[in-house]
Amino acid sequence: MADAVRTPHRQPVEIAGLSHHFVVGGAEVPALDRIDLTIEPGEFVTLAGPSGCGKTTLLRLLAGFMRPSEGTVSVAGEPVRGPSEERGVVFQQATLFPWLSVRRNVELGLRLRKVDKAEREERTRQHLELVGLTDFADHRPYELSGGMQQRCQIARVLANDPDIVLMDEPFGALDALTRERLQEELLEIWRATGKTVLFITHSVDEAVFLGSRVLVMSPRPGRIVLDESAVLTENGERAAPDHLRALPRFVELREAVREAIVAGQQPA
Amino acid sequence: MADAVRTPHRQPVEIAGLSHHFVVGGAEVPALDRIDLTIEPGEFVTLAGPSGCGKTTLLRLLAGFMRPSEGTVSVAGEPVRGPSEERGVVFQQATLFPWLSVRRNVELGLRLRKVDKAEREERTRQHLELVGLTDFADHRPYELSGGMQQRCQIARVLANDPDIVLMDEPFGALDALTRERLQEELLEIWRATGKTVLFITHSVDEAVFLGSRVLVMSPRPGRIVLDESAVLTENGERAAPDHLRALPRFVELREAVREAIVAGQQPA
Amino acid sequence: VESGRESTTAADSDCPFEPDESIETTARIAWQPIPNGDLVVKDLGLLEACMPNAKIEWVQAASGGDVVEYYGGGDVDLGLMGSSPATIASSEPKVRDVDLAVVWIHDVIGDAESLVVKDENVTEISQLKGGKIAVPFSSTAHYSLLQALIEEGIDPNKDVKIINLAPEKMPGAWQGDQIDAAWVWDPTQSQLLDDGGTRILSSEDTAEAGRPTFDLGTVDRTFAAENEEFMTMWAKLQDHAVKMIADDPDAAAESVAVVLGIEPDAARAQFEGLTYLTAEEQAGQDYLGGKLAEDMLTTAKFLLDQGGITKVGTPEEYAEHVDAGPARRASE
Amino acid sequence: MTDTSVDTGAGTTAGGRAPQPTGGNGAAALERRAKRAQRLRRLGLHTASLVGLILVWWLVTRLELVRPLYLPSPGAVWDAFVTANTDHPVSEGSDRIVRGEQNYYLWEHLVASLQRIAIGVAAGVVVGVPLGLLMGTTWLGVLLEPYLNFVRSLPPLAYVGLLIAWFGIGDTSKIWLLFLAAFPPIAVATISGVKGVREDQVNAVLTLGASRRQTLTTVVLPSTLPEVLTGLRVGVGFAWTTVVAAEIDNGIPGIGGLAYLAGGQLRTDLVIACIIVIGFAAIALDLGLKYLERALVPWRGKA
Amino acid sequence: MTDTSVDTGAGTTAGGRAPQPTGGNGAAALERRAKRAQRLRRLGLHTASLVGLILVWWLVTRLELVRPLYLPSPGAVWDAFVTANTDHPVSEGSDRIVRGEQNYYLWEHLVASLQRIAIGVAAGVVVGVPLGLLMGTTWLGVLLEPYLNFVRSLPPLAYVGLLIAWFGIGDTSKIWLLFLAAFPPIAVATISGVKGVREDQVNAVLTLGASRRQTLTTVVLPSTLPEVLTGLRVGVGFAWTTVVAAEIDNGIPGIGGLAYLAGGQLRTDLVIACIIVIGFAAIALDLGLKYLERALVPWRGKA
Ligand SMILES: Nc1ncnc2c1ncn2[C@@H]1O[C@H](COP(=O)(O)OP(=O)(O)OP(=O)(O)O)[C@@H](O)[C@H]1O
Ligand SMILES: Nc1ncnc2c1ncn2[C@@H]1O[C@H](COP(=O)(O)OP(=O)(O)OP(=O)(O)O)[C@@H](O)[C@H]1O
Ligand SMILES: [Mg+2]
Ligand SMILES: [Mg+2]
Repeated sequence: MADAVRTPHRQPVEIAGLSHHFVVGGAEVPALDRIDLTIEPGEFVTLAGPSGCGKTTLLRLLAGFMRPSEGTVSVAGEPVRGPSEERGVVFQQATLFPWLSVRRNVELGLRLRKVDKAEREERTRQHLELVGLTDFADHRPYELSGGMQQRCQIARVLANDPDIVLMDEPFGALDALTRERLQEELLEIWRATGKTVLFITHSVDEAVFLGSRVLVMSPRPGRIVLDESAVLTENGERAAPDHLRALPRFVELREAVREAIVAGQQPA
Repeated sequence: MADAVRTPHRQPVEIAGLSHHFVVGGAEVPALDRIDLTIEPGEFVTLAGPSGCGKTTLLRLLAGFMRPSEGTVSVAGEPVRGPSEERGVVFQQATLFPWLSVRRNVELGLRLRKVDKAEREERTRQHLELVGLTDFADHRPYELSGGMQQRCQIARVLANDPDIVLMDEPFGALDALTRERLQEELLEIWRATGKTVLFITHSVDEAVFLGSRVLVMSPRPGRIVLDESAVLTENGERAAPDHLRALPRFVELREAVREAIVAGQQPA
Repeated sequence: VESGRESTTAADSDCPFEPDESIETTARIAWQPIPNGDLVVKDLGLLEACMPNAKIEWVQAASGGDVVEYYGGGDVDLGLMGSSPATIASSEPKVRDVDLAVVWIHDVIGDAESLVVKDENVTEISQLKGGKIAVPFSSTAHYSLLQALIEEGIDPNKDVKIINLAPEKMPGAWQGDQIDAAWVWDPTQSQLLDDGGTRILSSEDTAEAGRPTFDLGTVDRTFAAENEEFMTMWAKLQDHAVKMIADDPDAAAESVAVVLGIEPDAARAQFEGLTYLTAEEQAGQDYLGGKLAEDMLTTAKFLLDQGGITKVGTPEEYAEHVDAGPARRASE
Repeated sequence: MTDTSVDTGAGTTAGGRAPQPTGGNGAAALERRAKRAQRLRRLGLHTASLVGLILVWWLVTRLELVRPLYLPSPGAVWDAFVTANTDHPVSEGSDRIVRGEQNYYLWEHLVASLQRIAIGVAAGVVVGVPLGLLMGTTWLGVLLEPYLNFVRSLPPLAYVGLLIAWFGIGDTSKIWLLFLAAFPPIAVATISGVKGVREDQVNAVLTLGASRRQTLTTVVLPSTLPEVLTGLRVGVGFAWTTVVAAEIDNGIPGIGGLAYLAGGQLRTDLVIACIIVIGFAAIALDLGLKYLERALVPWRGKA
Repeated sequence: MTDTSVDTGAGTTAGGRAPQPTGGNGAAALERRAKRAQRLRRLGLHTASLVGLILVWWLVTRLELVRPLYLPSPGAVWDAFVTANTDHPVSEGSDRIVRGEQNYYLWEHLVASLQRIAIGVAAGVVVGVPLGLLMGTTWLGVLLEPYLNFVRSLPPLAYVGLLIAWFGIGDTSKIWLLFLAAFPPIAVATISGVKGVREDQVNAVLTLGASRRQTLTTVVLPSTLPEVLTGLRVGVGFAWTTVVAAEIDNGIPGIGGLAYLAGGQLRTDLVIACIIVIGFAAIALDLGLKYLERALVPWRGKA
């Protein structure tokens, strides 16, 4: 428990026959409909889809915040029974703790796991720097701007070094420049550590740019309508970001994703 | 008071020598530095800038939620003393009322102003439809997805028909398609009613596409570093959306905005 | 649920005298749960039976102090209280707030209140030096205890520790060895005696030493002046009850038992510790007719010393607050 | 957070265990069934613990660990309870029949006290909530807060005399006392709730054109509701604790007055019967308030 | 929401009026100065209202609208207060000098009661907060809730006899009574606070690897803190209201015991002096708790 960087497990995330509905005023509101999905360890899965189609619901089921109405979710062969430190979550609405300073929020996971002080401070410093909040380390979350809160949350999850990172529109509140920088940092971390990532985004471009695999969901009830590998290679290597967007496959995939989203939204 | 559609005032929003700082733990944190700005009635002003540069702070000062440390904000010649129904606000983090259903949230302003029932219901229906929440009218806000909450908030503000609309990244949590649709609806409403709009966004494209005037702020302390008219005309008419993005002036302006944001972020 | 429901089964009892239908007074009477004629009158509904056109309201009070407060608020016209509160109410400055007169002696306290000690080797009050004695403060028992101590030359502030304790809490403290003695009345007194206590002194003894304590019937002086006939009838019925306690103790005990919510036998046993005086006795020199005012003066002097009052009135002032009239008229 | 499985975070499906897949079976019905099962389980739990407690009590008295004078046996208390609710002879064999205790059945004593409490607490809500809102939102708070704190810390036994002097020995003074007990926690909770209202929710409603009064009713009040209800529950509890003090003087009928009289006569069995009746009545009342809470504030912990 | 200007929504600059532009002058210093001015204004307000109140009181007694038995004049109460704090002759002209009242000065009575309250309330926090957390987060809540409601509605006067039988007539039984008064509101408030903890904050800390216990201490407890503190304030208030009941028996020294004895002797001036001392002590204590609240929960209304 006390070592901060752990070797990630080599087992997939398996979702089988997953359906979920909410009960609102006695009536059932379907959110997910019979989803089967296996995420291999080390994959960077991006998930797009129209607003309200069930992306967050899927992520919360994976995280173990809720139990599915039907079907199963398991990680490394074990059914998910609740939240766990191996599955870090960046929430769509930042859930920072107002009673802790920004620094304390970021180092919380390390503290909880009793990582020793020197390492804790080093990792916290690193991650505050990563998201550009070094100067705001002693502020309280409610003294930050919306984008800064979101960045703080990202730092908190990454500092805790989970095997699986579940991110719900993490870069939605960021300006283009910060967003690009963080996208690259995230890719960097992913490449270095081999983490499994599920990344929800509204930006088709971002989905295709970041993902090693791109999923699109259709709304009401949520089904996966597109599932494409997106490992874009250039001369057998993963393409450099600058070149990536110019690849014909990139443009092609982006078009496919956009169309899937539009198609999914049509009947609604 | 009781007529829902009012003729907008014909007076500008004037900001003179506006500075603001926050006091955090006894120390002053500057957020805005001597901003002078006049927004003419009927302008659609978009505001971009790096995360944490003070966009929301400026908006909150305009809304009257806070008093500036220095300088003045006035609307139609009157200094702003507090929030008012003539300045509608779409918050960065949705502030819906969980004790009211979606419908009730949307019609709240009309209820408060005692607009008569038939008109109230009609306007509510219209705006629920506008943001695509007709089917969720009887849900509670916490039963909505993040993007749906944001849409509900937009409907709430627009249904109330304020003269001045202050929007803080209203479309940040929306998928591309919904976003495009709402962008056009917003432009439509703007053109039809001649409202004054201040629109904060992270998307450079969105800023240039929507704005009749584009502002860029630099961070810490926030100053306005770019202020360009963006009324893009084609044969003397406002350009149609499809053509707009192809105009050389559009591409040029987008580049200028991007550079201004990058330049502003450099020293930080 | 409305208040004011009186005994249902005994209310139809007959008036022992000729009912007086001319009396149409409204009288509000404060009573306390003390086993004497007042409870018999209340239980049997004698006032109601003998004055069918009068309106009688019974108001329960927890202590004499409460009764004085009721008077002050104009809430009652008659009331039962111990001799200490009656004296306080007849002294400056309280007399300005409540102008009442003592018109009846419901009972003279004898063995009903006594000093019960835990250690059976203790036979003299002086042996309690350094011990703890429990007593309900501001009560007749408190007064008797202090009198008895001072009589023996024991300083109540230094030589013993006197503890304010409500009677119902004494058995617990007694059982836990937290008190050495208690001056208290029934049913706690009997309980302590059952628990191995010994009675070494009682109010009977203090009375013999010239410091008697009473439960007194009082009346608002204005009310008494305006309702002479009512007062006479009231006194006659009290007299009737006193005689009933003497002549038919079982019936009287039953009434007392109903009001107190205890067994008639227990009620009957409690009669033993109190002396009940007929109207004739009361009207005489020894009581309302003379000596009671002196007793009140003695009490007042004592209370002054204890900080209970700030000023002792003149003998005439106390005499003014004793009215033997109703008792005298009743005995005729 | 939901009621039972709060800290597992699995808040949506009640009960904490994942329901098995059930094919086409309506899941809302499933949920209803799960809820019923849970309710039954709860009832069982409560019954079991109650029975256990009575058993311990019975044993303690049976083994004479405590004197009956302080803690009578369950049987004796039950007898006192029954006697107090029936017409019964004053003593065995006597033909004088008395009605309950002090001429009222025990339940009548209870009803009398309940009436007083209901009026006192109702007045406490009517005064406490608006006062709390006012004090939480205006300068009146600064002015009145010390007085509120003054009033809410006064021991009833110290000032009940004053109330009797001002309002007589009838029900009015008793209701005043119960009111003075119930209203401060309600007011304090309201004030505290007002302080917790999110600034931006107030801002939001102001930009929608709400007047000062409308802000209070449409935002401050609903968002304060959870704390007001907690305050109400505490206030009702407090009114119960005050019922004996209120009924010491001329408190018949009244369960507090009866308990006081019985105590003075060392009738511990009746005192304990009164205590238990008070306790159960309070539990029932509180249960009602909790249902009210659940119905009125479904969004707690969610937004 | 801030303290004074809550419903204008202009929460950032205290006082509600916009400060004038001030050139280069440090704005933090400016803010400090504004705060001091505000504090002074407040003090003035309170003094004025207090003086006004005493004046009304004086007039009421002067015009003899109320009998001195119930409401003595301010002068008489002041005399009683002074007498109770000094060595004085037992009566005018007597040469026997007594110390204060019942051989203790009034302030000694106050200190004795304060000690009991401090211990009782401290125990209430130590028991009430963990119990509340437990009851709010586990099935223990379902089991214990009725018992909690039972206990918190019992009138002290009805069961103080039992406490005395079990814990003697010394301080132990009094502290128990004060504890039983203070702990239920604290526990109830804690439970209610736990129910208001945002689900996703719990989820968040669980995904960071918190154990059950760590979730309690790092999220549930801090987020419940505002309500716990409200509960604490209500609990302390209750303890004060119970101090007379606790000190009826063998309660000297003790301000409640003194008030009770003085009441029995119909010395209303001393009773009112005691009441006022209790009230002021309670206000002072509550002020301290409010400062604590402000220091511990700066985020209220913001997140
Ligand atoms: N707690 C809830 N109670 C009831 N219905 C809910 C709840 N949470 C979500 N839903 C419903 O489930 C559906 C899917 O919601 P979800 O949050 O998963 O959407 P999403 O894909 O994340 O959308 P967005 O991109 O807008 O965040 C929506 O129709 C929503 O109304
Ligand atoms: N309540 C507050 N207390 C203290 N500092 C604050 C507060 N609100 C904002 N700030 C600070 O003011 C600066 C500007 O914040 P603001 O919210 O205006 O940024 P923004 O431009 O809206 O950023 P974003 O795009 O991330 O929302 C930031 O440095 C922030 O830390
Ligand atoms: Mg979502
Ligand atoms: Mg912002």
